[in-house]
Amino acid sequence: MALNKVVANAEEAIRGIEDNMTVMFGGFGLSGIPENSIVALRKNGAKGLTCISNNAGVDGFGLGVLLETRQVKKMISSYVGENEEFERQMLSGELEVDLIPQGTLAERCRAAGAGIPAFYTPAGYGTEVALGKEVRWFNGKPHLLEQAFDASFAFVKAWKGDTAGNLVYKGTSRNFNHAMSMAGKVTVAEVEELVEVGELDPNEIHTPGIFIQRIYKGERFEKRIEQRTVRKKEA
Amino acid sequence: MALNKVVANAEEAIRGIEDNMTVMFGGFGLSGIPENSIVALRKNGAKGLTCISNNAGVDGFGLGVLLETRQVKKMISSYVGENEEFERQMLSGELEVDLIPQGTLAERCRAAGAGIPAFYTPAGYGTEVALGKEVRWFNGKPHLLEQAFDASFAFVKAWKGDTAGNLVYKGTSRNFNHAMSMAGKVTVAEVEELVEVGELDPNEIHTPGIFIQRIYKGERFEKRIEQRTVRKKEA
Amino acid sequence: MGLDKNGIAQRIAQELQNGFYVNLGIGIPTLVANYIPKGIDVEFQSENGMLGMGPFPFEGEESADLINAGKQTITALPGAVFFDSATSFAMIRGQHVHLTVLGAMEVSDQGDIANWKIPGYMVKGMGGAMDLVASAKNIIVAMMHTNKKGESKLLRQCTLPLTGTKCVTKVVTDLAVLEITPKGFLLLERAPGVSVEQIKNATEGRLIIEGDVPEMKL
Amino acid sequence: MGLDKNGIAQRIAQELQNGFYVNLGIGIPTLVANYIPKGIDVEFQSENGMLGMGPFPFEGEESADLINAGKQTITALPGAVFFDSATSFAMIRGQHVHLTVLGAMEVSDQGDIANWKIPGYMVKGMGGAMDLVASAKNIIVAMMHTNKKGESKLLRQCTLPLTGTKCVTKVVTDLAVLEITPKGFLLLERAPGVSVEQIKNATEGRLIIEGDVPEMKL
Repeated sequence: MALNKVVANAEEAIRGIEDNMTVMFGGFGLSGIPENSIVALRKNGAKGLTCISNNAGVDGFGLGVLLETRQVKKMISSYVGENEEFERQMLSGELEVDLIPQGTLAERCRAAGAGIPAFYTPAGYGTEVALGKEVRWFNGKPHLLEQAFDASFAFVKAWKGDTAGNLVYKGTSRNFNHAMSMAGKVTVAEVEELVEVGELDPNEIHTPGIFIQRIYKGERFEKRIEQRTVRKKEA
Repeated sequence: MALNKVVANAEEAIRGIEDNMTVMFGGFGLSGIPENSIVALRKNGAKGLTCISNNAGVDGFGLGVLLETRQVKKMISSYVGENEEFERQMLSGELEVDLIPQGTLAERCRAAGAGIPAFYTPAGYGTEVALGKEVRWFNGKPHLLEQAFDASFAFVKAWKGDTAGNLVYKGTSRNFNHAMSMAGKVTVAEVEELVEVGELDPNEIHTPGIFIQRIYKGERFEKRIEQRTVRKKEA
Repeated sequence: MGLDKNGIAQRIAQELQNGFYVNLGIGIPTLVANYIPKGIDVEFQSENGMLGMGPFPFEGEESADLINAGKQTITALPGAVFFDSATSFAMIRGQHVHLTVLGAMEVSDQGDIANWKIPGYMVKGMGGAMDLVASAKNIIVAMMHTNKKGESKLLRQCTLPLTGTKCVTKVVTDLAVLEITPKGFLLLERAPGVSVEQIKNATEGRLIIEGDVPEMKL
Repeated sequence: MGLDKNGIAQRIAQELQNGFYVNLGIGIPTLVANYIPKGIDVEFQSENGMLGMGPFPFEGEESADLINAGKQTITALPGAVFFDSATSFAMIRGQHVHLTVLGAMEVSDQGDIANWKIPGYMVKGMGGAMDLVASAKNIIVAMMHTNKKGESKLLRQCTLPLTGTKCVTKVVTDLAVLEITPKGFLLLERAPGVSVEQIKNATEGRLIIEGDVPEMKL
């Protein structure tokens, strides 16, 4: 029989989180971020977190929420600074920031989930990203040795999920959620729709439930849009 | 507008194949093998091929077809020997055989497609697979350095595909087809159903068309079953 | 005397824990699926690309697009999922599979395993076995205690080409259940009607016997 | 004198070839999509996870689940496909994308590019730029020839922290089209009404002028 990963709510889902842990957050910009788990982490109050997330949210939403409460010690991201509190903490030295190439960020997540401790990538050679890293040439081209991440928790968000943890994402909100779901020692998925096993077509599942330890239906999804760009309907 | 990768038939799809090339074939056992491309390769007669394929087909079907005509110089596989002609050629020394762990085989395909020239894996450490390979310890465990494959062509088989090369597989016939589709310099996909762009849900595509250079509707799919195991319906 | 293949499978099934993802090798390990204890939910992973593997299909319902790693036609249970080979071995290498059950030709008392190649015989290949044994945290070997010539398969050192080193956690044979420890095979249980002496005689590797060794409960 | 941003985009659009997969950076590069030549079919890749990116949605049809790498709401064209970030950068690193168009703060005459960091200013990060420039076979930089102080952005050596080395193939500015060659910037075309002398004065890196330099055709 299929396994059951359902927990009652966000509070139960984040159980085990401790100060100074390394945790991952899916999402790109504000799209596909684990909104409900972030809110629960704020309530929980765990401090000194090292957060691996492509971006750092905005003031008052997404990871911005945990920055306000000074719960974040360090951000590992590819692009940040869409929020003023982040900028203030970074410039004042309160917040450590490790900026790494986006593809390397994604691959280090995937490698962590796939049992690949390290791999070579051309990204960052000849730049400050290469400082202290092994350089090795393959096919006449220089590459850097990059290592898999090591995260205690991964928080991801999907559109639909079943009780066994199988996930389906919608549109571009899949982004980092899939690779991070593979990478967490404990991966917590929040979904908009929680369904019974058998309701998702086994051929159309994006993330197999084996990667997910806990799943719950998020209480509230604001799904804020960062840059609303539209065109007018022609008459 | 979406790109069009459609070619008329298997003969056109394999154009450019030359003696002594390295080529990949999707499939696991006889499930999901590119039957039509294999038949076309037999007609084409290209010799001295190095074939990367998890298995080597059976007598008279799958890659067995190219073994009969002595078109294969070398097999790179994880499990072989379901066919007598293969065994005869291997034991007589006519055929080179390179056996590698199945996960390493899959990951070397994926790495080739993903621009990762090399990666570390624990598989094969302390065995003859490790001979001549760099050993490196990560997290207190020994790993081998493995390199991405380099293949001129990859032949894959999908259930449905659209004219832009987007693919959907069925059941366990996905197997090596996805990673190999990423890995070929030219990837040829044969499908059971060829549809117009827009007919596949963009959220449910397994292999994005960017990895596919040519696509065609296979003329004939035998889809032979290797081990027919069934149970009787109870009265 | 001793267990048959089904008995070995039945004993191994007692090692299943609720919530386990399990990969079963070909042969005796496959039989483990027939003995899942009541109240225990597990899911089977097949390395060719599925989770939630079910029993063989009913006659006429078999499909070339739905097979297991032994190339047998099978079915998918509710909650099943299909994926590609690279993802499948990501699960295995990444230690997402909780238990692996494999057959073997030899196991050493340090946990080395040989199960893919016999010099002089046609070599079929290691398939996914090397990835499985190099990665899994919990590897149980299911095999007969001795080979057809009556020679022990539980050795001080493997004589056949290795599949992996220092990886096996337990061995379940027709005669006994043994745990691999730094000092050798620790005898945990005897098969019904089998004496410690018989196990001693059939074990070439270092065997540790501590106190009374209980009989298996099947 | 010289092109505006739309003119630069229009000239770059002439580099599009039938069948290209193209990644467009933020800023001027985004405008290239407005000038696809007739009869040329291309698909746009957005590194946050889609191929077949279309125009902005109609008012009221925008979705938080459908954005581009600039975090703008967009649409999907027929034949589009969504995928995860690791797969997206597999496409980029694996050289499946045929053309990358990026903005830059500086380009050197060896093809080095600096476009992510200015010491003393808030650093937002490199996003996907380092992966793109390290991997792509064909990288066109779209930028103004000089900065706001009138200083050349086409240099002998970049002064800002690099994004990548020896990677840019062409530069299209408000003044000219230039190809990176082992000997420096080869002047291919002048913007309408711009003289070779003006380009010379605005270029600090090695500039190669061979024969008559034609004017761009827009």
